[in-house]
Formats: sequence, structure tokens, C-alpha cells
Amino acid sequence: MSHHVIGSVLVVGGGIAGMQSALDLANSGYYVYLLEKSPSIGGVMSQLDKTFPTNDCAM
Amino acid sequence: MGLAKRKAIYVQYAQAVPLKYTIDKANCIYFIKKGKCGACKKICPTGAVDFDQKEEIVTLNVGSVILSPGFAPFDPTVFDAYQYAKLPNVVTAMEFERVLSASGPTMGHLVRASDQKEPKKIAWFQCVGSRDMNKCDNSYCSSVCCMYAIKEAVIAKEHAGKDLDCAVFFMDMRTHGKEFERFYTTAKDKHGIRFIRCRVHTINPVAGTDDLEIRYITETGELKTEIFDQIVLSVGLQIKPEIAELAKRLGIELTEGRFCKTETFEPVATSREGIFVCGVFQGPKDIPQAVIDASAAASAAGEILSEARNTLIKHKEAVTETNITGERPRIGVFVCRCGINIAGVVDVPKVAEYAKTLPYVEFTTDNLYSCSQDTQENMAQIIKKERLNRVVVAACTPKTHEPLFQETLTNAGLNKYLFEMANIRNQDSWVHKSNPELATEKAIDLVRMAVAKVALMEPLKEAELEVNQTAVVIGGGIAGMSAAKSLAKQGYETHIIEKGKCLGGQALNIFRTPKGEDIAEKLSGLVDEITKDQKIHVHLDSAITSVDGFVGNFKSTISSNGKNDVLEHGIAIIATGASAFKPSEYNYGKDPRIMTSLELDKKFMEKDPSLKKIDSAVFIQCVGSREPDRLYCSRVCCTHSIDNAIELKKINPDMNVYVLYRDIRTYGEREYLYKKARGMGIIFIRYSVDNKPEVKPEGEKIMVGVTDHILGRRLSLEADIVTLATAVIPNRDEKLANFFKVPVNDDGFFIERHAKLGPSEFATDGVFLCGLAHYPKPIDESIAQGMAAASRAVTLLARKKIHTSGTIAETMPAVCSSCGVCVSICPYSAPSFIEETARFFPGKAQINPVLCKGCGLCVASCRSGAIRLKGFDNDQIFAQIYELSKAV
Amino acid sequence: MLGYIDKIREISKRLLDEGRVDMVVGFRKGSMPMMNEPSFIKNSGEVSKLVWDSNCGINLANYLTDRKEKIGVIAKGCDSRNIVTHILENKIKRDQLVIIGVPCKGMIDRRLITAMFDTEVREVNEKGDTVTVKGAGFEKKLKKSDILQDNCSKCIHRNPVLYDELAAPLVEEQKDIDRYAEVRRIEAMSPQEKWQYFEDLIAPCIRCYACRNACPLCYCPTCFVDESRPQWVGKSQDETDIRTFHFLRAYHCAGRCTDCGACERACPVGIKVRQFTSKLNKDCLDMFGWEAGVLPDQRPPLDTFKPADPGDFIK
Amino acid sequence: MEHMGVEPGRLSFSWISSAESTKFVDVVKDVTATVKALGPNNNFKKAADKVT
Repeated sequence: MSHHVIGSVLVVGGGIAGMQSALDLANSGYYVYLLEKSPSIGGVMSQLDKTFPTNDCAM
Repeated sequence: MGLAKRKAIYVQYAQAVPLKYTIDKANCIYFIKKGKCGACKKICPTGAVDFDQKEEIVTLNVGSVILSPGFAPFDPTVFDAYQYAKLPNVVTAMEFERVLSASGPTMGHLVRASDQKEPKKIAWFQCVGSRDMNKCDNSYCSSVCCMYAIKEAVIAKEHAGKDLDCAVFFMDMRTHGKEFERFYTTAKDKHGIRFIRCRVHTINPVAGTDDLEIRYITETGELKTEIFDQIVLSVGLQIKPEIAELAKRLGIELTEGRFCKTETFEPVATSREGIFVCGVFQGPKDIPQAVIDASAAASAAGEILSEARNTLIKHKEAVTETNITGERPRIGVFVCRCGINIAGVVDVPKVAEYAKTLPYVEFTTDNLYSCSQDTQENMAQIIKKERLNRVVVAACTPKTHEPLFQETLTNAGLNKYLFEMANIRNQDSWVHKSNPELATEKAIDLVRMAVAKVALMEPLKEAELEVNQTAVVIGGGIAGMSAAKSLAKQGYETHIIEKGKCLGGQALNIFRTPKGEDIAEKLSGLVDEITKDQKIHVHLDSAITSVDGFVGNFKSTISSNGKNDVLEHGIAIIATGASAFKPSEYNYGKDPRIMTSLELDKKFMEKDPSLKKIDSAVFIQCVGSREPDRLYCSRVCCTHSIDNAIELKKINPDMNVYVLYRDIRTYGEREYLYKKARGMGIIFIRYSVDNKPEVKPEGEKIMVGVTDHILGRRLSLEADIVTLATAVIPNRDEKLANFFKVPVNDDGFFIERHAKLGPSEFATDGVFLCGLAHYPKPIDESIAQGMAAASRAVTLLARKKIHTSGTIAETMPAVCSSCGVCVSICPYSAPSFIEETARFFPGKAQINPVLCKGCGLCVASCRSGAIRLKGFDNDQIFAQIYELSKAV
Repeated sequence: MLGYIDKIREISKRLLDEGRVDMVVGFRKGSMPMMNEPSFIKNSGEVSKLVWDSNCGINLANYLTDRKEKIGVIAKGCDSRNIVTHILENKIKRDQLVIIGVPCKGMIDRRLITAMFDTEVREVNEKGDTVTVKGAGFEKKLKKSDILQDNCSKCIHRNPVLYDELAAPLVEEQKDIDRYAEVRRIEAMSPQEKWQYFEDLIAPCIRCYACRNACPLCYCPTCFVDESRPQWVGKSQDETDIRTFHFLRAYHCAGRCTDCGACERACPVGIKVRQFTSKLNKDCLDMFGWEAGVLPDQRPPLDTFKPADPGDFIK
Repeated sequence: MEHMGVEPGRLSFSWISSAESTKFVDVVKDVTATVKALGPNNNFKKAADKVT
């Protein structure tokens, strides 16, 4: 059976994990659909004040 | 989150991407009262409000799906005893994050909700909605709450000052991440945060005040009553019901905790082929682990789609660059209003008008939003029409927007470095809101400086480099092999350099995974696959003896059995692993019955018959870990010992099994094992680091003395075997670190690019990291990181060509005095001396544009003034300073 | 000290005859008393020109910069330290050099002696620790230790740190010397007093750059004072420009200066220019335990970074 | 600089990460206040520009 492989990926969820997957795939030569329910991406991490250990702003 | 009022049209948060307003349909007058109001539509200057948008159903055909639907913080309303919904000063940790945040409802000012009073005493309650089968059915550990509670307590003290009293009430302190244990220790010792091992039952409001009273039992058994101003509930992570529902629709199996079910050796594969998972849906985890999984999932998708790579992506058409050499500067100045962000304070037309009077300025205008698509296109048209050869945009910060405007220049056929931004928003209109006149003056000064600088700008070239498509993986353990496998499946020639005689690394010494998979069997399958793969070349008994070159073009010498080979490769993955600590305490080495965890595993693997004869077994945790000179948690040992304890109990159910521990750290769904062990009658006894157990062989038995904290007395246990859960010690490799110019921390682990966002790569381009060399971790996490490192590497390999920055240092050999300070001081080894035999400027310094990062260290240290940083040249900086001095 | 001459000549002759060096850099008698000049001897017949006495204060390392031939060089303690710095800074290669080490007991201060007499000093001779000064109608014997150059009187590196041949047995180093009393005196002043002190110090400066030219460390192809794009320092006689010049010259010597005194010796108007550099020398010693040119295989502190470096100045 | 008679406080070094906005503001306020208190530095002006 010859099967046709589609060079695109659907990423469900635009939090830190979804964004990282999408970036990696897009930079590796795949077309990416990033699906996010809320009006902006970033997920829970964007609500955090600072993150350990760099105490960098989570933004 | 209900902490503050929000309008019906809002931006989710100040730095949201995309930074666009959205209408809250449930609260908008237009939607509630069919067609009334609509003021926003009338007032919007760009006509962006459209009430008639409809939901659209789009069907997508894709090759693979990655699920990263995230989690919801546990809702503690169900806990009557904590009265979360009733008491305003009982908040969740997420709400507390917002209070601490500078962009939050209180602008980062620490006040409690009921009366806006600054709290003097705050308590954190751990495990709210985690490790709990009574009030909710989340019996897993959420993995992240201990660490975030400590972080919040430390930051709260930073905000409110030393006098703030912070207390964390916990069951086990689980700081098992990289550098976490050190943070916990400083929080305790330096910041004076109180840690109290107790699960508090009830919160009572103090009548007549907004304060909260709690009662708890101290470790010595004393009942105490304490009043706090505010209580933070460290809520756990859980999967939303609609996600579980979605999984069901997709035919994906879930675990007991409603997380996506995965296998140890395929940590991001769901039970359905082609669908991968990452983030908290895969299991409760913190940010770096989510980032690792995310890259691993991308890699897994890439493995199955590699033949269709580059089939659907679109390439931008390149615009030919206009040659402006010798032209008189023709500067265009675009002043941005940023809606009312700038124009509300700064007199934008006045600034634009002023810019017209500056030398070489041929065109000025103001834009409503310079960053919007149509303005961008318009700007490109103007650049072409007015034959501009330098551009200044006075707007927001170059940190976020410079690349965008540079792209506009490129699209207009102009070298992207013929550009300068004046930050009249973040550094002007935002901070001088109350003083519009001075703000306008400052904007004028900033524009004048930018114009002076850009006039001296020259087009800069970016070096283009071919990326060698071969990969090298150093270390043939589980992480290294996973990385190699993933790279090979995505079509890249890969070399594994292993110093030992066979592949497998530490996994060879481990009996089984906590999920019950047989490691030896899985491992030999993997080794087999690696050896058979045509694209993978395994070099055993080998080591790297030198490395030349840089990202895309490394040249490494590999010595195997006395033979030296030179290998050219584009990227390198460091997976040099770690090994088990051999202790000198607890009489280890003096009696064969006192062994390390791996030695016990060996007995299991060999099916040692002596195991059946054991009546009593003792496990001692944290041997060599979490001690002053090795201040990190080895992460794997709690789960490993508990699993081995269970195995012993299975071999002989009458056996007495004791686990002596400091904190049990069975994070995530490993918690179930801990619960199971307790159910099987395995006895857990806690000890403290300043009162360690004593182990003495006495005749037939080994006597283990330990102080039981609950009973408050010294116990004496008779054991047939004692297993020491010893620390994971990295295979410290300073030489390799030096070859690739990558850093190593005090403990000997490699330091990644960014603790949160770049866990599987180094700051040095083209060098990646995975496995135990990064930090102790179990097999599933090692495999995920191996795949993640491969994924990060592929993003580089796939580009085939890379461009370096144009903003780099350059020497002027005629002025160079060859003193060598730049060669000595550069952290990237970019400067070197021109060969003595060269025709021009022998012995003078030169800078390799590929290695240079443009940090400017050499420029500052050159006594002869022979180095210039392109784009920040001396005369440009001086020009700016002269222009600035006109303002005074 | 005069006894050194024979040994120096003998070594130089041997090196030239054996072809181990193409030339020897040393001193010859100057046309005026107390003004010995550098001399480049290229054949062994000329070695008799070489001299050695307490007037050889010029730093011969200054003549090695960017030379390609093989050189024999006479080196006092301070010269040898500058040679070490030169090797580190890639100005000359170690294997080009045969260093003829001369343990030194200090050089005499020409300016101090001239100032003692109303008329011209015509002849200066020394024997042991006694220096005899003759002029029209006077003759006076002086104790050498009373008329040493300031830097020599405070020197703790009289013996060469690096040498291939030795012209005399090593001498005893001076101990318990307080080298930085003067620096501390200035440190104790108020900002206004400090400013005034340096104002007075540089008042006579004519910006002839003799200090720079005499300094073995100043070898840049284009000196910052000569740069015009960008112009780091104005070319005028304005006191701010003069001060900037002295500031920056001193900073360029930070961690490299051996306190050889060449700058001060060269100044035609007698400015104590070492006041600028000795503060930086003291700081380098206090902060990094560093003295320039003592360790032949270590980069100076300002070329390197170590996590333990002092950072108190960063707030 | 201080050794040569520039008052302490005119020169300041600080290590501030791009995330430490509050620290940056504090340091800038601090330095401005110190320099304002010291008044104009007449010493380092060209003779021609000196305010007398």
C-alpha cells in the first residue's frame, strides 16, 4: 500500500509545551496548525509572576 | 480570576501574543441586549470591531497531531474546611501569583483582598487537590507545588521586606528539580521561611477581623494555634473534564489520574498511532520538563513525517538589495502614535515636524500603528518612492519590534542594518505620563540621536554558512541512543561516541521501570535497532580528543583503540551520563549485605536465590544526596527504592521491609507506588540529616538504629540486607566542556541554555544536551530529553544554511598592536592572530565573524582602539552623545 | 657596579661571535654626564662601547617592540619585567632573546643632583656607594642611597625575573619598603584636595608625550591621543585635555606598569607622572595580588575574568 | 576616578538584568539624586565653558 504522508501537524493547545512543539516543527520544515481556545497564546505560564531559578519574568 | 474588575473588551494581559483586544461575549451589552450599545464599533479608528463574526468549522488534513491541552488549577471550593469561597483572604497560589505580578491587579503590591492591608503573616498549605483521596480523587502528586510555594514565599518576602512571616505547611518537601534543593535550603536558612510538616485540617475566621486561625500539631506532637493574615492554598494540577472527554473521542487511553497514558520507552506517544502528547496532559510536571516533552513530541512527529518534510511550507521571495554605496544619506523618520499609547502623552506631529529639520532627513510622517500590516506595506512603498537609504522608527522597544521593521527594510530592498529605533514609548510616554511637554522634548532628543546614529550606518553583511548535515552524539546511554535514533529516523547521518565497550549506559544496571517494564528486554531492542540502522555509526571504546570549528562546521578528532579519526559534523549532542555514588558511610564495602540500589537490582536481574531467604530488609534514602557538599536531590531514588521494596515484599510477603527517608519524593503518578507500598505493609520511617541512621553488622544480622520522629524514640531494626539509595554523580568532563565551550555547575552537571526554556541545549550554538549529564532523571525523562535534543538539533540541521549576525566586531589591522588582549578575553574564541606567513598584516588580530556574538568585550578592552563593533561604531556612539549634549 | 662592565662586554662579545644574536642592546656613554644612551652593538669589535653605571635608567625593553632579529638585551629588574610583559603581549618572542640579567642597586636621579648645585655639573663618577660630582669650582661626594631615583629607592625587584646570562651575582632585595605611602596620602584627601593636587601636578605639562614615548608599554601603532575619528581627547592645552591624557595613559598601563620610572625620567618639566600609575599598581596588588611582569606565564588580571574577582564596585 | 578628585557618586556601576525593572528604576533614581546633590562638575569643563 502506498500511503501519502502529509507534511503538516496539528498542535492542540498554545501553552508553553504547545508553543515549543510548534516552533520546533515549523523550524524543521513542517506546516503547523496551532489551536488555542483563548484569545492569546502563552497558557498558564504567562500568568506566573516570576519563574525559578532565574527569577526571570515569566513573560 | 475575579481579583479585579475587567471591562467587556480586554487584552488578556499586557504582553499577550497577539496583543489584540477581544470582546467578552458573556458580559458585552451588545450581545446581552441584542444590538444595543455598539459604542466600540463607532469609536474604533481602524474599524476592527465586527459583531458579526461567526464560528467557522475548518477541516484540516494533517500528518500528525500533538496534544498539549494543558491543565486547570485545582478548584478548592469543594473543601469545606478551607472555606475558600467564603473567606476572601484564603486564595489559591495562582491568585497569589497575580498579586505578586507587577502587571497584576495590585501592580505587584502585596496586599490582602479583604481590606487591602499589607499582610504580616502568610501561610501556604501544600497538597491541596493532590495526594488526596478523601476530598477529591487526585491521589497523584502534582510535582510543582512545593517549589512554587517556596518561590512565592521568597518573592513575597522580597516585596514586603524581611519582617513578613512566611510558613509553609507540607507533608513531604518535594524539591526534586535542578537547583531546587539549593533554593529550598536558602529559603529556610537565609530567608527564614518556616517549614512545618503538618497537614492543617481547618481554617477558622477570627471573629471581628479578617484574620484566619489555624490549629496544627508540631513534629514534637504539640498542638499549636496560630493566626495568619492570609492563607495561600497550593493547589494541584488536574486535567479538565472536557479534555478527558476529547481524549475519549480520539480513542486515547488515560491513566488513573486522567492523564494521557504513555510507556516509559515511548514517553510522548499516546495509545493511538500518530498522535503525540506533551505538557501536563502527559503527567504533572514543571516548565522545563514540559519544554523537553514538547520538543520530544515534535521529534516524534518529525520521525513519522520526515519524507514529507518541506512539502507544505512556504518560502518568502527574496527582494534584491539595493546598493547604496557612495550615496548621500536619505533618512526617513516614522513616528508612531501607537494608538494613544504614545500620542496620548507625546505631541507626535510636533516630533515628526521637528525631525524634518534634521540633517539628511528627506521624509517624515507619523503612523497610527507602525507595526500593523498595512502600515508596514505602506512604509516599504515610501522607502522605494522616496529612495530612502536610512530609516528611523520612533516607536516602542527594539527588543520586540526591531526584527519586524528590519523585515520591512528588507522587503523594500534595503539592507536591514540601515535602521535605528528610538524608544519613545516604553522609555518615554509610559514613564512620563504626567509630564507631556517634557516627554515630547525627550522624544525629540531621542529622535535626534537616532538620526545622528543612523546617518553613519553602513550596510552590514551577514555571513552565510552551510550546515554540515552530520550529527555526533557523545555517550551511548539511553538518552544518547534515543537522540541518535530520532536523528537517524529524520534522515541524518549520526555518529555515537561511547567510551565503554557496549551501548546502554546506566540502564544496563537497572532491573525494571516503576511502570513494571523489563528494562533489559526493552534496552536490547533499542540497541538492536541502533546497530541495524544504516544511518547510525557506533564508535565504541572511543573518546573525543579535540574539537575545532563551530556551529554547522565542527571538526572533531575521535580516538578509538589508539586510532585517530577526524569527523566533520554540524551539531553535537552531549549525553555523557552519570554514575552511582559509592558511599563511605553506613559501613558500605565492609559487608556484602550492605549494598547500593544498583547492586540490589543486579540480584533481581540474576534472580539471586538468597533474596528468598531474607526476613528483614532496610532501605536508606538520600545517601550522598541533599547534603551540604552535594546539595541536590537525585530524583530517581525514592521511586526506585519503593519499587524494589515492593519487589522484595512480592518475593516474600512476610518480609519486614523498612524505608528510612527524609522526604518521599514520588512525584507525579509515581505517588501510586508509594501508596501501594504502604498498603503492602512496608514501613516508612523518617530521619533527619543531623540524626542519621546507624548501620552495624552484628553477627547474623545487621543492626540499623534510627530515631523515629513520630514515636520520638530510638528504634533498632534487625536487617538481613541494607540497601543504600546513593546519589547520582555526573561523569564530570571538564575537557569535553572545554572543547565545546559549555559550562558545568558546581555539582558537575552541564548548564543548559536556559533553566526553563532551553533545557536541552547549550548557549553555544549547535551543541545540545540530554540525559543524566543534565540532571538526574528516570528513563522516560532521559528518553524524552534525548528526543528533545534531537528535535532542537533538527531545527538547525533543517535550515541547511545559517546566517550570522551583522552586528559583530571587526579589527582594523593597521591600528592593531598584536597585544593579544582580545584573544585572551573573548568568551567565544572569535579573535585570533593572522598567520605570520600571511601576505597582509601578519601577526595582527582578526575576528572570525561566525564565532563573534557582538558582545563588545574585545572592543572595550582594546587599548589601541583597533576593534570596532559594527552597528555600534565609536563614531556612531559619539554622534549620539554629541546630539544628546545639545539637549542639556 | 662598575665591575659589571667587563662581564657585560665579555658576554656580549661571546654572543655576537657565536652568532647567537644579531645585536646587543645596551648602554653607551652619553655626551653629557648622567645621560647614558641606548646603544645597538652589531659586531663584537664594538663591545667596548658598552658601559654600566648608575645612569642606565632608560628602559631597554622599549627598543624590542616588533623587532624580528635575534637580540641580546641588558636587563635590570624592571627591564626584565617589561620584557616579560612584552613576551605576553606578543611584542617579541622569547626565543628571539638572550637576556643578559643585571642585578641592580638603583639608578641615580639626575634631576636631584643638578638641583643641588647652582652651576653646571660637568662630571659624575662613582665608586662603590659613593658618587663624586664635579663642576666648575666644586667637587662633592654624595652617598648613592641619598640620590636614588624615587622608584629605585622603593624597588623590590632589583634582580631580573627572567634571564639567560647573569652579569653579576644576584643582589639582596630591599625589604620592608613602604612603596605606596604617597598613594595613601592622596587617598586620604578630600575630593577637592585631590583635584587640586593633580591640577597642580600637571600644571607644567606641555603635552610633549615624552612620558609616553619613553614608556615600553606604549607601542600602539596609533596612540589614542593621535586618533581623530573618534577624537578621544582634544589636542588643546586645556587642562581637561591634559588631565584626560594623563588619566587614560595611566589606565592603559594598569596591570602592566612595572614602575620602571622611564616616564618620570623622560619628563622635561619634571612632573611626577608616576603619581597616576602607582595608584593603579597599588590597586592591582590589593585587588588581584598582581605585580606586572613577575609571572612569565600568566595573563594580566585585566585580560581575564575569574568568578572570585572583586566586584564591590558594582552596586 | 575618585583618586583623581572626581567626587564619589559621579561614577556608578550596577548589574541589572533586563527583568529587574524595579531595580533599574531604583538605581537610576539613586544615581540622579546623588549627582544632583553634588551639583554640576565644574572641574571637568573646558576653560572656555566654565561657569564662573
